[in-house]
Amino acid sequence: MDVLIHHIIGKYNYWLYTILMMIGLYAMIAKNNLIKKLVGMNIFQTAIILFYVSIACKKGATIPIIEEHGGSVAGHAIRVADYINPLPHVLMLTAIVVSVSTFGVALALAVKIYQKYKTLEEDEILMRLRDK
Amino acid sequence: MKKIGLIIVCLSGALLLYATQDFPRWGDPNSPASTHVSPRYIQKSLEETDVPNLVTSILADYRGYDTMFETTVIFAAGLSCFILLRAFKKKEDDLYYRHISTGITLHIKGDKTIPASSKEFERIDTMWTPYDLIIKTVCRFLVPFIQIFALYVLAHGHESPGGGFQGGVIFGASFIVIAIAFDLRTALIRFKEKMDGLLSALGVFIYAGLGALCLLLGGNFLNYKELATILPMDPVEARAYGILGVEIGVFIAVMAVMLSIYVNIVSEGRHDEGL
Amino acid sequence: MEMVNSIRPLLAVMVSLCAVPLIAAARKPNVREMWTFLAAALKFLIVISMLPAVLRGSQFTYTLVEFLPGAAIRFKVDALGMLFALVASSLWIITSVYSVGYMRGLKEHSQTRYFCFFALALSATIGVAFSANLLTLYLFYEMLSLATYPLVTHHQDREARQSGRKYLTYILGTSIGLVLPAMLIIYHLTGSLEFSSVGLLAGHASKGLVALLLFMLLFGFAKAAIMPFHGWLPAAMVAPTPVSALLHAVAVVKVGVFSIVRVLIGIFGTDLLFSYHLSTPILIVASITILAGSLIALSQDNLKRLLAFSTISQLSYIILGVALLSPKGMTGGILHIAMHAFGKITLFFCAGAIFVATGKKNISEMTGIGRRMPVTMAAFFIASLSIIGLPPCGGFWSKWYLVLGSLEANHLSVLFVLLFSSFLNACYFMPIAYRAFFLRPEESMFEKGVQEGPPFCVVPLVITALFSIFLLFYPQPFLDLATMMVRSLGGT
Amino acid sequence: MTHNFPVLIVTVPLLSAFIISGLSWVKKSLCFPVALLALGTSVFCAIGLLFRVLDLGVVEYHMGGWMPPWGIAYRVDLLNGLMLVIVSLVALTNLVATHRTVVADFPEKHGTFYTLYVLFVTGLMGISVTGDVFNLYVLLEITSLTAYALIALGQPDRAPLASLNYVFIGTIGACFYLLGIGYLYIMTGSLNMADIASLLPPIYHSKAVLVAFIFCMVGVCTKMAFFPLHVWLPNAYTYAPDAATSVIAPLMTKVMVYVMIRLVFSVFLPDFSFHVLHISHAFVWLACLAIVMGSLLALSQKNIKTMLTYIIVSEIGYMVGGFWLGNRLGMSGAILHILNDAIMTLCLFLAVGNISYKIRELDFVHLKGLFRKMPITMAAFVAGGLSAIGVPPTCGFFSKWYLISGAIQAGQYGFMLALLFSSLVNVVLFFRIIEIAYFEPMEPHNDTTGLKGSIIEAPLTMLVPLLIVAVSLVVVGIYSGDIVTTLIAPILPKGIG
Repeated sequence: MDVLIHHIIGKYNYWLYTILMMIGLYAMIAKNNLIKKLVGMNIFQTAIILFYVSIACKKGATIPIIEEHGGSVAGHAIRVADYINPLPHVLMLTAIVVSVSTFGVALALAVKIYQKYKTLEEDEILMRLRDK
Repeated sequence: MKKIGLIIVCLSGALLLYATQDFPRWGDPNSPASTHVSPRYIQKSLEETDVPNLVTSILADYRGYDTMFETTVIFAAGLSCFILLRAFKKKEDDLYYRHISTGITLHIKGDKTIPASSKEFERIDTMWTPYDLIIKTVCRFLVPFIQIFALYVLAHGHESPGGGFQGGVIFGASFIVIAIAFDLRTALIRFKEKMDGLLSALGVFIYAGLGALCLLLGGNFLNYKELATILPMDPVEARAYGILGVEIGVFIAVMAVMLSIYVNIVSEGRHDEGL
Repeated sequence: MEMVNSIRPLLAVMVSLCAVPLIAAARKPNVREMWTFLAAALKFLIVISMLPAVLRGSQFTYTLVEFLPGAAIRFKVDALGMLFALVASSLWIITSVYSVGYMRGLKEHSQTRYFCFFALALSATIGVAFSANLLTLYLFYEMLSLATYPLVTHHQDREARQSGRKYLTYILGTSIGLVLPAMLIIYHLTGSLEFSSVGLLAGHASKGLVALLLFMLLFGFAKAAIMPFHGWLPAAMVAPTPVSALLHAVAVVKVGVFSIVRVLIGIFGTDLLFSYHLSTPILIVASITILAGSLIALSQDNLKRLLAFSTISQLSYIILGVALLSPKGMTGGILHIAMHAFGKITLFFCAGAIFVATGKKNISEMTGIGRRMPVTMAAFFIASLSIIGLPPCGGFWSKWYLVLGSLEANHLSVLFVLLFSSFLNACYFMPIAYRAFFLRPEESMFEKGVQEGPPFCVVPLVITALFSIFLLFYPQPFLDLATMMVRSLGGT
Repeated sequence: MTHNFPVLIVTVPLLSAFIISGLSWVKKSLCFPVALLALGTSVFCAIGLLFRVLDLGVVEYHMGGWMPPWGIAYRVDLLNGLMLVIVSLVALTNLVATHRTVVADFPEKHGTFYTLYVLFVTGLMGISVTGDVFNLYVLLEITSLTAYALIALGQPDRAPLASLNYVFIGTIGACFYLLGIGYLYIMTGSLNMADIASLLPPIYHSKAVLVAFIFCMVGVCTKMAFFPLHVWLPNAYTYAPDAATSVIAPLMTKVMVYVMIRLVFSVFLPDFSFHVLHISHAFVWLACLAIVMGSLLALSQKNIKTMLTYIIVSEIGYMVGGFWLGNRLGMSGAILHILNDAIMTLCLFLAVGNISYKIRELDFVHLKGLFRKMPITMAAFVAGGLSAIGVPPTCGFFSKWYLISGAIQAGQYGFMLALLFSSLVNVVLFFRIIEIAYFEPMEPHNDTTGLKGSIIEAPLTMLVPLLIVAVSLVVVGIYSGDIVTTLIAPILPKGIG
């Protein structure tokens, strides 16, 4: 039990993101409304972004913008421990853009579907297709 | 489906959590992620690129190639929305006009129109929204400030959080604000569709073109150092300016694509009315 | 043994392949047929140009591409391949002549397509004959299956569709389902697929595996129509008669049997079959096919179907002969490839000529036809004798050697099968001749007066019939080739 | 110039995509020539690069001049080179072959269509050449995004829904992949493939690496439509416009198979994938299932395009199963089949494209008498079908040869039987179509006026590429031995038996 609590508290960021991810994934698979599915997709992607950003964190470090600007950098070395890891942030900037783009295209598709079927409930659409 | 979904979700969640046992604790400064590749960025970035904002320098320089494709993703999304939705045929519904001085609404059936240049009538959307002076006026005041701020975010990306993406989004939002406060047509008069399309391509082209320019100057793709041969500055400074150059490209592309996606989705591709 | 690296085997294969576009592009029928004849003649010349050297004991080889060690597209001309190629290429010329007469006589549609695929099929046949390994053989075997499909289904009606379906199911199903895995297993076991005179598998596989492979290959080459994989052959009789002739005498079934013979000799090796006592099951299967085929043939009224069942039974003679594993028996089996070809093609030509001239397909409608078409029916009679194995026809030789072989191998039951089957052959062929010639004129179903088929049809069948007789007196090329082949195995 | 080939392959089409997009507003008629020029350059560079790799061994290219693992690096070996050639050639051929269809189907938007097309190809080539796991993700998204759009342009009733379905499943796949590389990043701190590979061996037994592997594989398998994750594929490919199907179907799934191979060879290393984990058998059995189910589902279809999509599902099983056999023969077969299947699928879909250009309908009942009407197209279709069946000397036979040999060597007779089963089913599938096109409508034979229903063959710009592809089926087949020894054998790691 102790180990488990230690495990949960020490790495709570992973637990949080996993739960968020599960919510998103569940919505994508199980929801009937296409827009709800899209929202689930967004939650899913956000969870991953959260996961990455949490990797970047270092205890006692600040945002990755070098403070002493202009001075001779060679003189006093920049301490790595002072700044959080910038790489995951960069990656997630990309991932955010990707998720926005996917969302945009998916919305456009949803609009197309709505134009055709006048509904966004998946079962109704499938029923209509079957009737044909 | 729901049960299957639940099983899949639980399974993947359990797997992901199972793996966390071997992870370093949260915020551990000695984790591999913090000790293997990233220290070099923190220590050398300022020296090598003259950009204190590490996210910017990695985004646009060390991993600039990723970012180029990231911009391309946005561009592709804009194009996708365009090609999927854009309908060049005019809507054949009825039109609504408002007599400006009296506020009377006219409903014109069939394909007759009142010329857009008419000073007495203005066209309103089918889903009629009341004329609101306050919102429009505030919007008029706000838009220049939003745009200035967007440019600031772009220009100051080297020193503080910001950059092309953020600036572009804000700039694009300023047009969306116009579209919401007035109507879509007003926004489209200020920002023509053709210009929008050309700008989005131009933005990404600037990015990739800059990379190709470095190639032509004899270096590797996106190696801004080579720009020093045509610009009066040393290689490190050239990198900083190269980063600025691509950020401007990103800015233009993101701005144009934002607007294009918005317009196409809200008007279902007809570009006459919507939200 | 002298090996000669020569492009001639490839040329022999390519001649008819190259002729295909020419035939397809020809605008006038006469030009089209000129290309066919030219290709056929050229092919025959190339084949025969290799004959003297092969008879002297040398072999021609040519490697096209090697795509894995031991698995190349390679040609080799040895005695067995030469024998088969000789039969096929000489009969192609005659069949072409006949085809022209038949197709024009009946005003068939899509004659260009017909001649194209005919040439393609011949290419594949020669390819099989000259293949040096199992891979090449398989390649041309499949090519032949596909090239003959449009020929079998030439009429494009419902019946043709059914038969075509049956044809492909049997032929492609077995070759993909049985031959391909067997070939790959062999390759995995031995690292090679080359046919050798001592067999490839010796020392590489256990008895059970060898037996399994044997049956995969024996039944896999379903073109040989060994029961129970014979169903396609009677069905394929819907094809135009020259195609049936080609199928039976020149290309398809002979390719099946030839492949089995090749595999038995070149892959398994006579020693291996002997030491594992695997010849007995082959003999049993072949005997059943012989007797059952003959018995079914007895009950047929459609002349072409009767010939089909006769073919099924005759093919197994060849396998039976080789499976006897005695030199005389093998000689007889291999010789039967040639002898049966000349006999059977004559019979089909006759059936076709009757159809062209009178439109009759069933034997019961042919009463008295001998008076109407004396030349055709005389040829038919001669060919029947050849199939039964009676002098004065070449068929006698192969039967003779088979009988000797069964005695040599001490398989008296096989001897009985051979004799009984010959009796059955006589039982179903002789009544036809009797019905044609010896019934009283008033029973005849035909008007008086001789009216043969078109000369393009009659001349070829006369030639083949004469050839059958000629082979009795001069079987040398074929007999020499067969004995050479058997001698090269070292004998058991 | 030659040392810039790796990056030119990707950036030339990328830059020209933007030019095409601009031109689509200014002068539409120039869009196609620019696309042609761009992809032509890519083909040139790809072939040049392949020869360079053959000469010099692995070619490296560092983006922005930054050394890996800090910058993004390309590390081009023969496998990359081969993939690049396949992708660029298929894309170029299809571009030429479908020009008329595109202009006919999208009169106002064909400039945008070509932009998306070129971007799609750019993404695929980027995936094929990159040496960075995150860069691969970004390119994957470009490819997917453009594919979503291209597919949704098809049949207006069904395509958007099919595409949206693809969006959902594709996003899950991509996100799983992203999670997988996130886990790798936590454990190693690197994103460069070679660097990760060098850091992984000490932590092979870590749970995180195992989960990272699983998630990467599930993600990639989703994208490549490996059974049972294939549900998006049939609808998406069936309802897509013909010009898009014939580039997406041959390339998308095959490139994803490449990604799987690349991950195993260069990131997780074969040692881990085959020896530390004992999952190769599971993969092979799943592949058998994929092959059998794909074939059976294909049997129940009545539309030629849907049928072909299910054949793709079963072909994916060939490649995945062959690869996970874990021996040289099987792997050679799998990689060879990437090439062969790309050509084969291209041939079939181009033929189908021609048919639908003329006939408009693709249900079996509409194919009657097609041999008379479109003899050349049908001949090419038959050639493609024979390759799918595996008849020598078409290339399909030779990859099947390697795959079955590999299966025998590995003792996986189930896989061998699955392959044979699928071949036999393919016989039924293709000859069913051939029968309809050849025999129907039933006519009395002896009909000398057999030229009823005059020829309505597709235009030459569509026929010539189709014929080239059909001929290359045989040419590649004949030279498959050389392809394997010179191109594929050096790719396989030494440890593979």
